[in-house]
Amino acid sequence: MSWLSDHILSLVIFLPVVGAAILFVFASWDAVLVRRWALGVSLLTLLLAVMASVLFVQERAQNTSKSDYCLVEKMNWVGGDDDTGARAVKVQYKLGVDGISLPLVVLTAFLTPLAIWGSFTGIQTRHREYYALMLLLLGAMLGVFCARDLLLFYIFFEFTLIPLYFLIGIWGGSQRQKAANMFFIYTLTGSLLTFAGVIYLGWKASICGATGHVFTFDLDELYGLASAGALSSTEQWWLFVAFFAGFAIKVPLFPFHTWLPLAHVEAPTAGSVILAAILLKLGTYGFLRLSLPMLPGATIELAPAIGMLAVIGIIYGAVAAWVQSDVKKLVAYSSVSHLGFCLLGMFCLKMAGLTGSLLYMINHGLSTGALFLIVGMIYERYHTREMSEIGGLARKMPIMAFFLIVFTMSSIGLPGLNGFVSEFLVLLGTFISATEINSKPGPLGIWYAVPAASGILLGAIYMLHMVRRVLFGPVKEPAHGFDGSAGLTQDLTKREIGILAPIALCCLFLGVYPKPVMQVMEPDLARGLNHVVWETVAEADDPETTGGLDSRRAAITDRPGERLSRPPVYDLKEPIRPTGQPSRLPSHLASANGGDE
Amino acid sequence: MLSQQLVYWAYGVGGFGALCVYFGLPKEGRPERRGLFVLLLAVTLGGLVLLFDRLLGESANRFVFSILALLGVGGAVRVVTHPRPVYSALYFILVVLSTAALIIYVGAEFLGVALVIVYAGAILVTYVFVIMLSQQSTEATESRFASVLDYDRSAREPVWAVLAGFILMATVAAIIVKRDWSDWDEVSAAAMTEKNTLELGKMLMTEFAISVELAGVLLMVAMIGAIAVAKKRIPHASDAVESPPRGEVGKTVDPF
Amino acid sequence: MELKTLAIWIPLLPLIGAALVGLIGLRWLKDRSHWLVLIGVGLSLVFALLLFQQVRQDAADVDLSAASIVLYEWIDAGEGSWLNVSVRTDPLTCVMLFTVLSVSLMVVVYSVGYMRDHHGHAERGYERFFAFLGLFVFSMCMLVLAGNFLLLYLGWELVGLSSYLLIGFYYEKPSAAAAAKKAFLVNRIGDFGFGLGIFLIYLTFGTLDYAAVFSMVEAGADATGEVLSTGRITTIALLLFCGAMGKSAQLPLHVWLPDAMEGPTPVSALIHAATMVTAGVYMVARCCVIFAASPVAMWIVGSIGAATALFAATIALTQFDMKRILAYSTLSQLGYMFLGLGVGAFDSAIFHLYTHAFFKACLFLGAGSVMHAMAGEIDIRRFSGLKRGMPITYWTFLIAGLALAGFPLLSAFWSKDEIIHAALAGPMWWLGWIGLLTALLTAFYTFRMIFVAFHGEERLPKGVEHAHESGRWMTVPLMVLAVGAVFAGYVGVTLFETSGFLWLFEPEGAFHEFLAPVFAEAVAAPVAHEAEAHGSHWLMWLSAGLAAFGIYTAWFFYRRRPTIPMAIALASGSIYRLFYNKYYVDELYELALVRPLRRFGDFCHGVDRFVINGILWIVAGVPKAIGFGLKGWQQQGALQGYALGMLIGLLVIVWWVLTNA
Amino acid sequence: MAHPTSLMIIGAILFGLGATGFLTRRNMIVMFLCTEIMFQGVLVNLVGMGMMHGNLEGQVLGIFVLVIAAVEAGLGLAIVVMMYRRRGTLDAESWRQMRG
Repeated sequence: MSWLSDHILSLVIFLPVVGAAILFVFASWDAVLVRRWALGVSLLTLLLAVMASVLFVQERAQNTSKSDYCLVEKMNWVGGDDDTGARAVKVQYKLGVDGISLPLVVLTAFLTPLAIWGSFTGIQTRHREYYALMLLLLGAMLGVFCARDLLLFYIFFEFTLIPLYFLIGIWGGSQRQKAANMFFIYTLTGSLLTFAGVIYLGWKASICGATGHVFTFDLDELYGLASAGALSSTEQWWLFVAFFAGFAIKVPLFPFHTWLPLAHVEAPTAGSVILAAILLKLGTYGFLRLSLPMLPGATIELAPAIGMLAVIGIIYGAVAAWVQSDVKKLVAYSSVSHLGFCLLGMFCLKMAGLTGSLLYMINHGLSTGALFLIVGMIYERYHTREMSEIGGLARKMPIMAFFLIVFTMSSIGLPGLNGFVSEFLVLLGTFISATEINSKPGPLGIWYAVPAASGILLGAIYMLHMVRRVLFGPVKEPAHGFDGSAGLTQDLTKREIGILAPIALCCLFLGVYPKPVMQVMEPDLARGLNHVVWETVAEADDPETTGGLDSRRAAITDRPGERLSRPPVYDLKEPIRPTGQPSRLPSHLASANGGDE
Repeated sequence: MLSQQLVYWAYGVGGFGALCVYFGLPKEGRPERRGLFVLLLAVTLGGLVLLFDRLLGESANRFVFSILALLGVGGAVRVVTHPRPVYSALYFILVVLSTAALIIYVGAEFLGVALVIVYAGAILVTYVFVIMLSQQSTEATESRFASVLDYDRSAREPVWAVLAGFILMATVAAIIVKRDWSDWDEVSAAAMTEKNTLELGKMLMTEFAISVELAGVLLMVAMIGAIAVAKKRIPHASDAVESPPRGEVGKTVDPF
Repeated sequence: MELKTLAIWIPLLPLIGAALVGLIGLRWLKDRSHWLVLIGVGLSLVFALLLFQQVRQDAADVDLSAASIVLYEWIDAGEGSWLNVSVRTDPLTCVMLFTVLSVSLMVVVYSVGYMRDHHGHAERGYERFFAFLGLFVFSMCMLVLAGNFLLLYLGWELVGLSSYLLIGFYYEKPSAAAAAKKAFLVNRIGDFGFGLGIFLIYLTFGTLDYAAVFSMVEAGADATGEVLSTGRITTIALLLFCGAMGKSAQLPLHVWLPDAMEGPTPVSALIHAATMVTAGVYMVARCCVIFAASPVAMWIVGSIGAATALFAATIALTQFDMKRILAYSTLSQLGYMFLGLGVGAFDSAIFHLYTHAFFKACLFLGAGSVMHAMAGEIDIRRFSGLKRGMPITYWTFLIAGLALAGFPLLSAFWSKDEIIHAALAGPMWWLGWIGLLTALLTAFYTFRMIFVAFHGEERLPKGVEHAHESGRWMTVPLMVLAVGAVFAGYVGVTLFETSGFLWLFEPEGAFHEFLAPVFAEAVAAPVAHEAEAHGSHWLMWLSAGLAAFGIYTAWFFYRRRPTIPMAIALASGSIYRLFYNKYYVDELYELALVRPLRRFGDFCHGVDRFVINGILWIVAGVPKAIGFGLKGWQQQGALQGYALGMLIGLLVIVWWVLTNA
Repeated sequence: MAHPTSLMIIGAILFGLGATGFLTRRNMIVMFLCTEIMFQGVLVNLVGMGMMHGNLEGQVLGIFVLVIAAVEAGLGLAIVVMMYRRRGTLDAESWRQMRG
């Protein structure tokens, strides 16, 4: 058991990879066996992921500080401790999960088996390669969320592109090659800039890191760079832009989103599911994991710009979704809108917003993933996704209609389902961002929240438009009618119900009782938030490290129309008292900083 | 280490060498380049002699060394620049011989002799054969012969190639020169050359025995490969018979 | 039982019933699906009565500011400041629960008969219908039980969902599908404001709990202890009122309610007349402290209420669809309630809500009974003289109609009168006169419908052999509700008061006393309806006279001289058309909102395809062009070219290494 | 005894000249000859490096270079012959199938 608990994360990551390798080796397996194998491996991965979360909770319960990542695995990969050269390189194979990554790990491990299960009838050619690629993708995604070394993170981050490229390019729709190329080149272009940022950070660490002249990518050491004053505000700005290039395209944030609809439409169902549910989250996760804690100054400086783009994205994505005639494209554009919420919540730099944002990642994964699954199920039956060609399916497929309505409601933020909790928190966080309620003031405010809130209205418009066209009205089917050649029945089969029902239950559970998940997330989010808001303010207060900090201070305090003298003292243990407390900042900050390191 | 002056000297010689090769490269219808080439070659080689003179310092046999070096370099220049392949091959023999002599001169007599035997004896003969095979001078191919000469008479991208080649040369030379030679011990190096052939033989048969075997296998495989390649019935361009569909050449033709 | 247990089970029972029906209804229960929901709602009603009993007992010593019972922690708004799932059991909640659950029970019973054909076979989607109904009852209970704004919002949205699902019950009818979508979206517009209001409340007070917020409003201070600005409180109130306008279909967000009549009639009775649409009234009453603190907001609430009352009544004059007439009358009555709220008569508004629930549900169910008998025909021009064929329906309809018309001694007489009275007594007296005018119109259009449909010689639409009374499942609820329409009002009247109306009745009774603690803080503030005016009952006589006059006019126009209406319609021309076409509001919205938004969507999509992708194309074109340029120079397929490239690349690397070593 | 620097510089010169020739000459046989010159350069350099380190391994490697050179010449020339038979010319420019 202890061996298991020591290597659980490696197991989670590499079990699917091994499974994929075995699929590649055994060329003689027939389709049925291949499917079962892939499903079995992914389910086992899910089991391991659940086990990992149990272990995580145990470990955290024992851990008194309650604020560090758990289940650590550490191994020198390139270079290492014994390297005594003038500028040694140290890349580690270092894994660990915390409250931010664990939910995403579980989400990934949860949705991928369902996506694989969902491909049983949709994929009719090259089974072995398909399922092997799915498993590879699973391993890579899990790796991204578990990595605690920046280079390792980046490698997994990029590796996800390869399986998906082939998934879209081989099993996609008619324009699959164009879509795959666009997806690949677009995201790669962005993330190469990110790579430059990664290298720069490592180099910076070798110059002024705590461990001496080691070219390290250990996240824990890189987190300390900004607070140690090693990054000037210009540097932070450029690094932020570099990370932004990779992550904003992945998210995708407003003007960088055009690859998404195309990729979604052309991808096979499972590809869309994974793409929407998890791969997009790599971008938001990247922001949350890297940009915010590592570059606090730039985060605060640039948050208004990103908030603006997010708001534009929310409205833009929603209205663009409304005019689509292709159901899948509609859902794809809805992702643009939803991910705007996600980033808005993140960059309001409030606990409510951050919690909401992280929950949003999960909830969007569940609801949009399920919507793509349903669209895929319709497509398998009618070979069309055009809303003009189908209609009134509630009559023919009542169970499908039930699930579609459930996920639609989840997607448009009906209270009681998961979408609401996160949407509410994001908007609340943005609303109170500039105030002192619950934590320090953040960079956004009410004027970001009001237009963003219109997203809940627009979201209802396009989703209900879709529901009405697809489900309601007189029955309309394409001329060739329903295709049951793959063993499908008119309404959903047991397998398909088995795919959707767990997601629906999760949606319900997260909507009614999200507390357990929130409690897992919060300590780490609070730590991350402390990093941003605390460190920046601390630097600004410290006369010794004033290099380029004035502008940031201005960004925090000189917001017109806000009544801010000093942010209130922010303590994890104490219940929050919204009333502003007297400014005894420097001593408190010093102690908090000391304790935080 | 070289003195600063010597470095500039070396750059100068290199520059002249580059010009020399550039003008020496065959170009259709520009006979005046030949004179320039000879001039530049002379200048370069002279510069080289002076350079080696400085480099070798008070070494006893610097004269012999310089002569051999000049022969090798000059031959190499001619190999590169001569418009007729046969002459290139012959100049190459010169290069091989002078290199071998140089190597013997510094104490690697076995390698030097092997060089002469293998290169001058075997490889060059093969080259000459191939040249002869591919240069039909019959009446029927008279016009083709002219065209053959045509491509031999005009170099391809001479400027870029000369630049790249000479910068490469300069970099390699710079790396060599930059090394700190202070720890070099002439005596022990000389000691290693005492029973050169014997030691070499011992090493080859003990330490590198497997490598020698592998080299032998490689040679044999290459021989078989060469035979297989050459024996293929390739439709001659003048045959003008129907060519097999692309990609099926290897499949349809039995190598033996 | 404890309050908490009751408060948990009241909403949960219908939900369990609904969930079970939803899960096993289609396969096993089939046309017995109603039982589970019926039992659930029935038990719920019993529990609500128990709750009422308990609250009444505790009324003396219960502290309303601490009346929230936390069930569990729901959402964390940052570092442990949890927003809870908490319920509040105060008199207002009890009244609402009783109203909602009793009408719901009647409607569920009625639906058992209604959702079948004449041979007693259940309609398609029978179990779905009852599942949705159960879901609705659950949501409505959550709405009224909520102890904070967030949970209120939950109930608010969930009733919206149930309404959406039930309006779209006949989803194959395009009009029903469109109406469902419209209802949800128009509600969402209101909820947009409502949501912003909630955020603003959190922003101002740092909490969403009713008790905490209200006490801070009363104290006039925000979370930081600073003085609360009137502007802020007005903004909050108006944003909340946005939600109320959406849900209660007030101008200008009323457009969805008439269309919502596409749903099955019991649904119209329950959701779109008796309960859900009154949620806005409930919410404003619940937040009476906030509204009372802002005279501007009160003025707007009252004005919009009065405007809607008059506006809807004028439209109702011209409609022929029985359900639509009733829908517009609902709008109009809701307008009354908001009028009452706006003039500070919160208890009267709730009283009217309570009485309205019974008689309006009765009217709708009666209309449903007619529809059932007329094979789905609902246009009053197509039939008449149903009195003989359907006596129970007729009499119950008549009683409820009289109540609606404000006929003396029936329930609405008391409640409506109170509202008008309060309005006349306050500074916005002119609202009271609008109310009186509307009362006249109400009596007229109600009896126009009754006289045309039920009186005169029997005429039946094609395909209907004879008008026949509906079955027991349907008539019993009608009768129960009719009794309610008559007597429900007497809980709000002090009886046997010799100085009172007819020397027997004095306005304000046990009902108001019971509710008094809830509104104590608010009513004390701007406008009070003092007892001074109660001595003279001229208003009661006046409104009774107006009701009688309206009824008489209707009789005169439609029974005595049936040509008059047509003459008036022709004479008034454009005004008639304006009324008949509902003031062209739908068309206006289509033109001013929907189409531009749609255009904007097309525009955005176009930007995506051409502008952004165009820029991308250009950006991508740069390396492409470089590549083509290099290809011309380098990539000619010749070995040496590649070798040269390799060599140059190698040199660059070596050069870099050398210079940086 | 000559200093290894001189020897290695000669190697560098031969290598550079060979590279130049390989890049510019169009006759395939001459191209091969140029590669042989590069081999010579490498060989000379190996001997020089052996001297530098004071051991014989450089020369052993030199012998292997000889082997490789022989193999290369053999195979290369076989291919040249084949290509010549196919096109009737030794012009390297006549082979442009590598264009992507």
